[in-house]
This record gives sequence, C-alpha cells and structure tokens, in this order.
Amino acid sequence: MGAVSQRLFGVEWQGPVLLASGTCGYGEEYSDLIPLDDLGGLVTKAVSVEPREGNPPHRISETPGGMLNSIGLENVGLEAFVREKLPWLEENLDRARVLVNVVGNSVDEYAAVVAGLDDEDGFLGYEINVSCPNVEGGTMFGTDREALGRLVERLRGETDRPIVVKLTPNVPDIGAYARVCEEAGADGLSTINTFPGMLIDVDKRRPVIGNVNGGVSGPAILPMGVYLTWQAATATDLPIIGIGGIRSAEDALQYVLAGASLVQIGTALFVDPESAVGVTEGIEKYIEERDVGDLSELVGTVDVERPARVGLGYE
Amino acid sequence: MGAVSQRLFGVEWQGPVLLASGTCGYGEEYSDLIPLDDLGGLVTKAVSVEPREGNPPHRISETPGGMLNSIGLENVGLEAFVREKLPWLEENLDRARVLVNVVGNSVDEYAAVVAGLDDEDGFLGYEINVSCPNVEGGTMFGTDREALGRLVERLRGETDRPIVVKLTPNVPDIGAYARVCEEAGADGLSTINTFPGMLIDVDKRRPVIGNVNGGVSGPAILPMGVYLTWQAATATDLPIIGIGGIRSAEDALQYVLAGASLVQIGTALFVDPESAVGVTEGIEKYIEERDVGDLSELVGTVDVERPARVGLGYE
Amino acid sequence: MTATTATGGGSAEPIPLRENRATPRRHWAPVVRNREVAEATWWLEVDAPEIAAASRPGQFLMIGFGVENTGAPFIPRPFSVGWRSPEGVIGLLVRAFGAGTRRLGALDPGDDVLLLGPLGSAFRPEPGRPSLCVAGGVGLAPFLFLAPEFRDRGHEVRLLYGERTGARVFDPDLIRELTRGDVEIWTEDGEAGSRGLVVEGIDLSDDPILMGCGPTPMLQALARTAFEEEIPLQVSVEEHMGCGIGTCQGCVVPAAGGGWMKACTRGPVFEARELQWEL
Amino acid sequence: MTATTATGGGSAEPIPLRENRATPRRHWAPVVRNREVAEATWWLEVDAPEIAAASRPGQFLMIGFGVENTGAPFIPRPFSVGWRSPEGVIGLLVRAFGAGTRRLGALDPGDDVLLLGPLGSAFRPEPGRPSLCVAGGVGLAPFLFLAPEFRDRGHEVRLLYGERTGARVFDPDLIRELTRGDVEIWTEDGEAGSRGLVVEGIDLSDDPILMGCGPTPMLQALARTAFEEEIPLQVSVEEHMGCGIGTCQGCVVPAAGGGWMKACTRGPVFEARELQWEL
Ligand SMILES: Cc1cc2nc3c(=O)[nH]c(=O)nc-3n(C[C@H](O)[C@H](O)[C@H](O)COP(=O)(O)OP(=O)(O)OC[C@H]3O[C@@H](n4cnc5c(N)ncnc54)[C@H](O)[C@@H]3O)c2cc1C
Ligand SMILES: Cc1cc2nc3c(=O)[nH]c(=O)nc-3n(C[C@H](O)[C@H](O)[C@H](O)COP(=O)(O)OP(=O)(O)OC[C@H]3O[C@@H](n4cnc5c(N)ncnc54)[C@H](O)[C@@H]3O)c2cc1C
Ligand SMILES: Cc1cc2nc3c(=O)[nH]c(=O)nc-3n(C[C@H](O)[C@H](O)[C@H](O)COP(=O)(O)O)c2cc1C
Ligand SMILES: Cc1cc2nc3c(=O)[nH]c(=O)nc-3n(C[C@H](O)[C@H](O)[C@H](O)COP(=O)(O)O)c2cc1C
Ligand code: FES
Ligand code: FES
Repeated sequence: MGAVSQRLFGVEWQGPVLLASGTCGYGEEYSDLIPLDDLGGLVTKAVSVEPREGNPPHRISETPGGMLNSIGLENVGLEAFVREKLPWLEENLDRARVLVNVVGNSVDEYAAVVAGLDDEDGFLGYEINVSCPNVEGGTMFGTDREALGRLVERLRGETDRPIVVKLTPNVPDIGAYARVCEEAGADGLSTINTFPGMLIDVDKRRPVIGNVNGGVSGPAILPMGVYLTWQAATATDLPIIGIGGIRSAEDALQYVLAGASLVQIGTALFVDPESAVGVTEGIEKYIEERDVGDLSELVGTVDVERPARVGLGYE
Repeated sequence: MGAVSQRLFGVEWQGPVLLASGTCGYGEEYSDLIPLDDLGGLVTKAVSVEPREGNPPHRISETPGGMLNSIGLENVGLEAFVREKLPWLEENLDRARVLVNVVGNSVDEYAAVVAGLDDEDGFLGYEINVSCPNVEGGTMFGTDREALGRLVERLRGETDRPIVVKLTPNVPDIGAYARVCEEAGADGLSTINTFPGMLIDVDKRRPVIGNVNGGVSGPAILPMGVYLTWQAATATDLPIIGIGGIRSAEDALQYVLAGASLVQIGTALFVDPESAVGVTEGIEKYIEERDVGDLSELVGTVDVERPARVGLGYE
Repeated sequence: MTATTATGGGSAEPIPLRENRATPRRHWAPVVRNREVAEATWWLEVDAPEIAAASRPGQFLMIGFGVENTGAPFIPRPFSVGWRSPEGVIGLLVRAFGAGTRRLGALDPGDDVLLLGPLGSAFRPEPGRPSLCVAGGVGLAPFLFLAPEFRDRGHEVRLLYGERTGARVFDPDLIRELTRGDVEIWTEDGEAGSRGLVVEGIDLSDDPILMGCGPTPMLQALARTAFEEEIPLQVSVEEHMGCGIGTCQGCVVPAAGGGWMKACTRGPVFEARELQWEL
Repeated sequence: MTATTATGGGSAEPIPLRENRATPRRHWAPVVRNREVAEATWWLEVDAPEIAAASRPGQFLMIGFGVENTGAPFIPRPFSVGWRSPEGVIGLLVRAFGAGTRRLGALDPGDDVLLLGPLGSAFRPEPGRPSLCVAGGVGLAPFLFLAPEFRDRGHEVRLLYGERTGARVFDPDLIRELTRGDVEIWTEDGEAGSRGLVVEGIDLSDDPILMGCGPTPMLQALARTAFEEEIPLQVSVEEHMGCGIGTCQGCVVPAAGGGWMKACTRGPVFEARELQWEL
C-alpha cells in the first residue's frame, strides 16, 4: 500500500487518478496505450436504459484552452453494455476501480439502469450524471434540488453499491446541491461536469456544434472546478472526486488540497494519453519530496486563512 | 453614420466596442494608448456609495487561457468619483459613450449611487453590477430573482437614464433573470460577468488569491459567454452587451450573431490595448466584405436550425 | 496486431479497409524538415520510425503539442500520413486553415510534436483494376503515400489532383518523385495543369476503382459518378476529432442505414456505400 | 510628458521617483539576441528604441505575446529594464520561474514580443551621496541599467549582488561591462564571490543611500537596517500585474498609513517609509 493509496467507498484505491466519463469509452482503447490497471480507475461513458444515437456533427470543437462537446450521450444502452462492455472490464481490470456513469430522462430511467446493472460483475459503483434534461420536471436534475433529492433517494433504494453524484457547475450554490445528495444517501460527489457553451461559425452564421450548444471542458475550467470542489467539500463530509481541466500533478493537487480524495482526467487524455500516468507519478513525487506521509493527509488542507502572498519582494 | 453605428438606449453609438468595467479604470490611462473617443465607449470601474479599500494581494493571477481576479471592488466612492473622475470623462469623451458601473450591498446603497450621480454630466447611463453579496438577503443580487427584481424596480424609480443590468453567469437559467430585469424596467443587459474560481499554490498550500476566490475572465470563458448571451437574447427583447473573452473581431461577431448589439472587451486590453481598435476595424471589414448593410442587421441572426457542418469532405 | 512492413514489393494481396491494423503508438517526434511548398501549404517531415513502419495509405496521425501547451491547437489535429521514407521519416502535407495548421507550418527542424498513430482505416486496392485516385487540395496527402505503396505491390495507380488556383499546387516534380509515377493536375484558374474541376479528368475506360479525398463537392461528384456507373468508390472523410481512437464519439459521420459511424476508427476511409450522402 | 534623453552625461539633478514619466508606448519588438547566462537565467535583448530612450532605471515593461496567443503567458509579465544601448536595444534579465519566463528564455532572434513601457517609478539618486545598490537574484536587473546611468550623471554607485548558488550568478565580467563599474558578489554556497547573504556586504561608512531589489527576506533586512540607521532606502517591489498602467488595481502593496498602493504606477520603486512592512 503506497503513499497514494486510500480506502474510500469501502474499498482500496491504489491511486487517486481516474479517467473521466465520456473520454475513455469503456476502457479498451486506452489499454493499448497506457497501463490502465495501474491507475486508480475509470468511469465509463454514460449508460442509459435504451441505446442513444447521439447528436449530429460537429460534436466537438476547440475553444480557448479547452473544448466544447455535445456528443448527446450516444451509448450502446444498458443491455449491450452488460453484454459487450462489462465483460472486458471484468476481465482486464483487477486493481483499477470502475464506476459506471448513469443517465436518464426520468427517475425511473436512472433506476432501471442501476437495477439492471446491480447484480453484474466488473464494476464498483455508480457515478450519477445529473446534467441531463429532466423530461418530467422540465429542468435538469442537476439544477433542481428537489428533483435531485428524489433521484438520489430512489437510487439509494435500488443498490448497496457506492453512489457518486456528478454535480453540474452552473448553479449559484453548489454546496446546497452537495448537501441534498448527502442527505439523500449518496456516498460521494464528483465535481464538476462541463459548463454550457456555444461557438458560432461567423462565416456561415451557424452554430459550430450540431446540437447548437455543448459542454466546455479542459484547462479553461480548472479554476472553476477547484473552487466548486472546495465549496462542495466544505459543505458536506462526503468524499469528493475532483474534475475539470486537470493535466498535471499540480492541477490535481489543487483539487486534492481543495477537498478532493480522487481526481478524474478527461480532455487532457486526448492531448496526451500518458498525462494520466504523469499525474499519478507527479503526486507521488510531491508526497515524497514533502514528507507528507500519505495522500489522504493532504485532502482539504488548503489554508484559506492565509493567502499565498507574503512580503513585498520576489518570492 | 457608418455601418457599425447604431441607435440604442436613445442615443447614437458610433461603434459596437466598449471597454469593460474594472479593466479600463475611468478611462484616462488608456487615452494615452488608444483613441478612446473613437470607440463605442467605456464602462467605469464599479462605483459604490462609500470608498472601498479592496482585497489583499494577490489580487490577480493567470489561469489557463484567462485570469482570476479579486480586486474587491476597490474604488474611490461616489463623492470622489463625481469630483475627480467624471470631469475628465466629460471633458475628454465626446462621441464615446460612458456607462457607470454601480455596486452596493443593499438596494439602498445602489439607489444612493444612482441618485447621487443622476444630475451630473459626463455619462450616459448605468451598468448595474449584481455580482455583489446582498447583505440584506445573504445571497448575491445576481443569483436571487426576487432580490434582482426589487433592485431594478427601485433603480428604475431613481432615474430616467438607461439602466443596463450586468448578469452573473453561474445560474442555471439566465433567461429567467433576463426576463426579471425586463419586467422590472431595465433598458438593457450585459452578459456576462466573471465565473467564480480559485487557484491554490500547491507549494504553500494556500490560495493564490488574497481573497481566496475570485472571478475568471478572458478567452477561457468565451464559449460560455456566447451561450449565455444567446440565451438572454432569446429570452427578452432588451438590447444586449456581450462580454467575455473577446479578443478579436471574430469573437465579437460570435456575440453579435448570438444577439448582442454591443460588446465589451476586458482582459484582452491587458494583453494588448490596441485589441479594442482591432476588434472595431475587423467588424467593419466583415460587414464590408459580406455586403451586410450594417451591424444591426447581424444582431441575433445565428441560424440555429442549421449547424455549420455540411457534407463529408474538407470544408 | 500486425505491423505491415515498411515498403514491400510486388505482393498483390488485397488490403482490407479495417483489418490488421497496428496498435497506435504515442510518442514525441522531432521535425526533420519543414518547407512551404505552395501558398500557405507546407511539407512537414517528422522522424517517427515505429509509426512510419506501421502506417498504411489512408491512415492518419493525431498531431499535438502536449499538455503543457494550452494555446491553439490544444486538442491534437488529424493529418493523413502523406509519405514515409525507408528510414522512418513521415511526410505530412499541411495547409493553413486556422491556428493549429498555421502553427504546424511555423515549426522548425528540431521542434518536437506529439504523435498518436497510425490511426483509422486504409485504402484498399482491387486486384487487377487500376486505382483512380482523385485528390482535391490537401486531399492529395494520402495518395502521395498510397501511390508508391500500391505500385510496389503491383497495382496500377492513376492520380488526378485539383486545386482552386495554380499558386496552391504542390510541386508536380516533387509529386512525381514521391509517388514514383505521374500526376494529372487541374486548376480552376487554369494557372497550372488543365483548367477546370479535377473530376472532369475522370476517365473510366480502363475499368478503374475510384478513391477520393478532398472537399465535399468533389466527394459528392465522385459519389454520383460511382453510384451511376456502379464503380467501387472509397473516400476519406473529414470530421472534427477529439481522441482519434474511438473513445470520445466526437467524429461521427452519417451511416447509410441511419445512425452514425466514427470517422477515426471505422474511417476515415469508407466504402461510399457505407455512408449517407446528400447528393 | 517628457521623454528623458537616452544617456546624458554629468548632470547632477535629482530624478524624483514619479515625476516626468514618459507616456508608455505599446509596440511589437524583435528579439535581437537571447543567451542563457546562468542556470535558468537569460539575457534577452530586444530592439525597441522609443521605449529605450524614454526608460529610466527602476522602470519596467510589460512583455506579452499578443491576443492571438492564449497559451501561457497570456497576461503580459512585468520585467525591469535591465539595460539600454545607445542604438535602442533593451536588455532584460529573465529567470525561469513558471511557464512565462521559460517561454521568454526560449525566444530566438527574430521572434517578436509585444512591449508596453516604460512603466512605473524610477530610482532616484541623492546628490552627493553614493547609491548603495543591493540586488538579490534577478533583482540585479534594474541596477544593471541604473549603475551606468547614475555614473554618467556624476553619482557614485556601489553594487552588491547576491545569489543562492554560484551556478546562478550572472557573469561578473558582463556585469562590469554593462555597468561600467565594479560589483561585489555574495553566494550562499560560496561557489562565487564571498560566502554569505548579500546584506552582509553592506558598508555604511561612506554615508550611502540604500536601494534594493530582490527577495522578500532581503528587502526586510534592508528595511531593518534603513530604519535603524535612519538611512534613506528605495526598494523595487513585486506584485502580480494585469494592466501595468494603473487601471485594473491588481498590483497593490500595503501602504504605511493603511490601505493599498499600486505597484505599477506609484511603484515599483517606493521609498521604504511609504510601505507597510512586516519586519
Ligand atoms: C482523417 C483526417 C486527415 C486529414 N489530413 C489532412 C492533411 O493531410 N493535410 C491537411 O492540411 N489537413 C488534413 N486534415 C484537416 C485538418 O485536420 C484540419 O485542417 C485542421 O484540423 C484544422 O485545424 P486548425 O487548427 O488549423 O483550424 P482551427 O482554426 O482550429 O479550426 C478550423 C476548423 O477546424 C475545426 N477543428 C477544431 N478542432 C478540430 C479537431 N480536433 N479536429 C478537426 N478539426 C477541428 C475548427 O472548429 C474549425 O472549424 C485532415 C482531417 C482528417 C479528419
Ligand atoms: C516590476 C517588476 C519587475 C520585474 N523584473 C523582473 C526581471 O527583471 N527579471 C525577472 O526574471 N523577473 C522580474 N520580475 C518577476 C517576473 O515578472 C515574474 O517572475 C514572472 O511574472 C513570472 O511569470 P511566469 O509565467 O514565469 O510564472 P507563472 O508560472 O505564470 O507564475 C509564477 C508566479 O507568477 C505569478 N503571476 C501570474 N501572473 C502574473 C503577472 N501578471 N505578473 C506577475 N506575476 C504573475 C503566478 O501566479 C505565480 O505565482 C519582475 C516583477 C515585477 C513586478
Ligand atoms: C467528449 C466528452 C464526453 C463526455 N461525456 C460525458 C458523459 O457521458 N457523462 C459524464 O458524466 N460526463 C461526460 N463528460 C464530462 C467529463 O467527464 C468531465 O466531467 C469534463 O470533461 C471535465 O473534465 P476535463 O476538463 O478533464 O475534461 C464528457 C466530456 C467530454 C470532453
Ligand atoms: C481586473 C478586473 C476587474 C473587474 N472589475 C469589475 C467591476 O468593477 N465591475 C464589473 O461589473 N465587472 C468587473 N470585471 C468584469 C469585466 O467587466 C468583464 O465582465 C469580465 O472580465 C469578462 O470580460 P473579459 O473576458 O473580456 O475580461 C472585472 C474584470 C477584471 C479582469
Ligand atoms: S475522435 Fe474520438 S471517437 Fe473519433
Ligand atoms: S497592474 Fe493594473 S493597476 Fe497595477
């Protein structure tokens, strides 16, 4: 058990770095490029009860310091996921943990995915993606505290596995949403999903993205993610998975100090698949060089009483 | 009257580009570097009823593709603004329009600034910055629709000058806030202010910014700003000033096509003061080359029924 | 996973579009040479022997600048393998489009780029029939690589290459040198080769199969011809890409039967009949 | 607005910290030369005659890469004018700190940077008293410029320069050439000059005034000395900057009487008594 391992959600995590949902498929492709089973784990592409076709192209485009995507939650659906994707995960990942990202347009749809998966092998628990339109409620689950509470309560009733709720950033007080999840029985939080964004092709005078708008990810959102993670961490006692713009150990450590026990890497994987490995190694080095003991001793230890600036001269 | 001039808020605007609040002081410093009176105008640093000291350093730091700031609304206060700053604006700006950015911790504080300024010369109207903590309500005016409505109504009673409300981006439905402003009598909207963010110095394990968190601006937020502008524009009939990450004519035109009649440039001024001039020239060139007639014919004309992607080959 | 040999001679086996693909490799590679070869168009050579050896005509690379860089291009950009030397140098034909391609054009020898490849499907010759390759603009790139490879395997290749203007035409002598064969050039302004659209040069008298890479209108013209004349057509398509390896689902193109196919793993080379066309 | 002359001789007028400052100019300037002169430290020369002519010792420039660039550094970074040639070349002493300084270190001749300057206040000699300049690390930069300028005006200048290690020391011969005078070097590891902290070299026997630029502990030691011995001390301070011209209020430092002062316009050179010290 190394300095970066932790016990969370009832199991041992050999490292803090997971691959983020939607950026690593169901794991197989990256297994050719990086030693997947040496990582903390991965979160699958969203799984919905029925297969989804997804949105028309362009589905992605670059933005300053990041990217915009609107995949439309294209996925093979619950049944094909169990048949075609889970077996690979079970067979190939021993030490790395798997969370299944779950989506739906209604509480029942979410519950059906969880119920349909719960007896299968090959994964640890669920990451609930609440950045979906709530067909019943007209908003998103992630921006409506009541709907969110109902959703999490219902899922709590369906499973004893860990439930991690992935929060949406475009709310004025993410702490309140974090508390709703905690009270409804969630085991952890993922902060954050992408920011709503849009790009316009000024020559054609049309949106670049086929679905008009999409989600902004990548380094551009790093300071927002760190802040929202800190807010969520100070609002609840739940373990938190920090997400948003991470591409280096230093980025990841900002999330850890803000309150995250684990982190996820998404967009940076596209830029360099090995970034996930580099982040893990960099965190190990940081702990070693500073004689910190282990990673869990760093979680949430940012000293907000004192700013970094001291004195008048060069630092 | 050129192709980029428009009639808005009861007056002629010679061009669509304004300098954003907090990034151009009260105008004087940039007048040495760029022909200020040739621009559309500028928005002053926030003015509060009493002077404000602002926050401890560091007040700013770079983030990927942008910057984080927490100035703490340092300003000279209403009285000194009228005595020391307005006269320069009156004397030196003839054609460029001036909006005074107004802040307060209570409805009364906002109202006092507007009442105290209304009989003075040297400015056209107000930009109401609602990203301030509402001391009475415990939230921010910008994230509490009721408080926002009360604030705008009250200010409407204090002045006949144009009232532009500058909206906060971290809300799930900016359209609803836009409608509240419209119903309460606002004349226009500015979209958007900065996103809450935080950076942590991982060596010192302290926040980089003296005030712990701050606001993220710059190119990093461009796609969010375009999207929120489009949302606000489709929710109301008010003229909109688009803000967020603009550094080129192409960026500005995205806002225009999304529904903004005017735009503001903030962070890019620090990178290159002449960017404001370049954006204006680039918009003129775009209109000329495409034979559009004039700028107002472009406002809000993004065709969201058809995405930019056509065909299978190279574009 | 089987890597193909670098340049084999004479074998006439068919190379299926998507079979026997090599596992992609990710590594930094130094720029060996970079020359502006036509208006806003560069011939960029990078030293990447492993990827070169595993590449097949039609496949592509993702080219990026690593995670420390957050300026454009941040997300890697896809480029067809445009050539390979026996020593493992890969040639890329890059045309300025936006910030990313301009940055590639400004690279100097010794600068490093981060490569991921080879990726995607490859063009496949049909034994006994000539491959009539129709290139528009930088759609020339995959055929510069294809022509000598196919010829070495004993397949006949004819190359048509069109550009809007003469100023944009990639040096015909260099094309002949790289492809070890001839090229027929068309330009819309008539400043180089024949005046007109490249598709006007299509001659079906020797019963060729068609291969195309270029702008949408050109691909559409090819597809109309192929469907009308019932000739096999393989096209290399373009779409914005994120991962290049099939995980992000960002790069989809419409499938003939409805739904979507990933351009990065099922493509970029498709049989025209697999795709949904708007003709 | 009055631009000072480039290098005048012999005049003994005092130069007030904040008077007669030139209006800043914004323009692109080509890199003339860039050399690594010590561990992770470069001497960067840019051709900017107008800014050079208007600069005074202690003033700084904002150096950026323009709005097309969104990679780090996006926001321009402040650097002291480290020297000027009669022809208008400006020398800058740059030490790697983060992404921005590393990027400056990697610049090649012919590359362009966007300059805004000269900015801020300047050091001021006191007629008849030597200026004892105490530099820590790249805090040396303003004094490389100051020493020859003050000497040309007939003021005596003594220069103490400290570094943590010998490997970081900027070539003493080059310092002597640039400053047209001598330098006393201190290093903590004793690998160059005397072993110890630079402040140990302070000798007040000739009734000097003190000028300092360097790390916080060094400035604090200087301030203690100055306050105890009642000697005038001017220090150049550092703070993160946005605009460099006083509009963003980003760069404040604590004022003696409470409240804040902008380092970019009231500073970067302050009389020590204007500032709030934590000693
Ligand atoms: C399989 C394949 C092979 C290709 N081969 C070649 C080749 O050999 N030579 C050549 O010159 N070009 C080739 N291209 C096209 C090349 O990838 C684009 O010209 C390039 O990505 C444009 O990038 P840019 O930064 O210059 O443009 P930008 O200004 O960034 O963008 C220009 C356009 O490209 C879009 N774009 C943004 N991100 C991506 C992305 N990740 N992938 C693709 N487009 C994006 C932008 O949204 C915009 O519409 C190929 C494309 C594909 C899919
Ligand atoms: C008046 C003045 C004169 C200076 N003169 C010199 C000199 O002659 N030679 C020299 O080597 N250094 C000088 N510096 C220091 C130099 O500006 C910093 O080392 C440099 O800004 C660090 O940038 P970076 O990108 O390398 O570091 P980063 O990795 O970007 O950041 C390093 C630190 O700098 C901070 N920073 C971010 N943005 C800014 C900003 N806009 N301004 C300042 N700091 C920022 C970061 O938050 C971080 O704490 C001077 C500073 C000032 C204020
Ligand atoms: C192409 C793409 C697809 C994504 N799909 C999903 C998804 O299916 N479910 C989900 O919860 N998040 C999804 N995300 C969001 C990421 O998991 C992550 O929260 C976000 O990208 C921020 O992290 P990053 O900046 O490291 O990319 C997706 C992101 C990208 C870029
Ligand atoms: C240093 C700084 C100070 C700011 N001060 C104010 C302010 O006083 N009032 C206000 O409404 N907005 C303020 N803003 C926000 C800007 O006006 C603008 O909304 C934001 O920066 C986004 O635009 P940009 O990306 O072009 O900078 C400030 C921004 C910066 C960077
Ligand atoms: S580019 Fe990611 S799936 Fe094709
Ligand atoms: S840097 Fe903007 S006020 Fe000093």
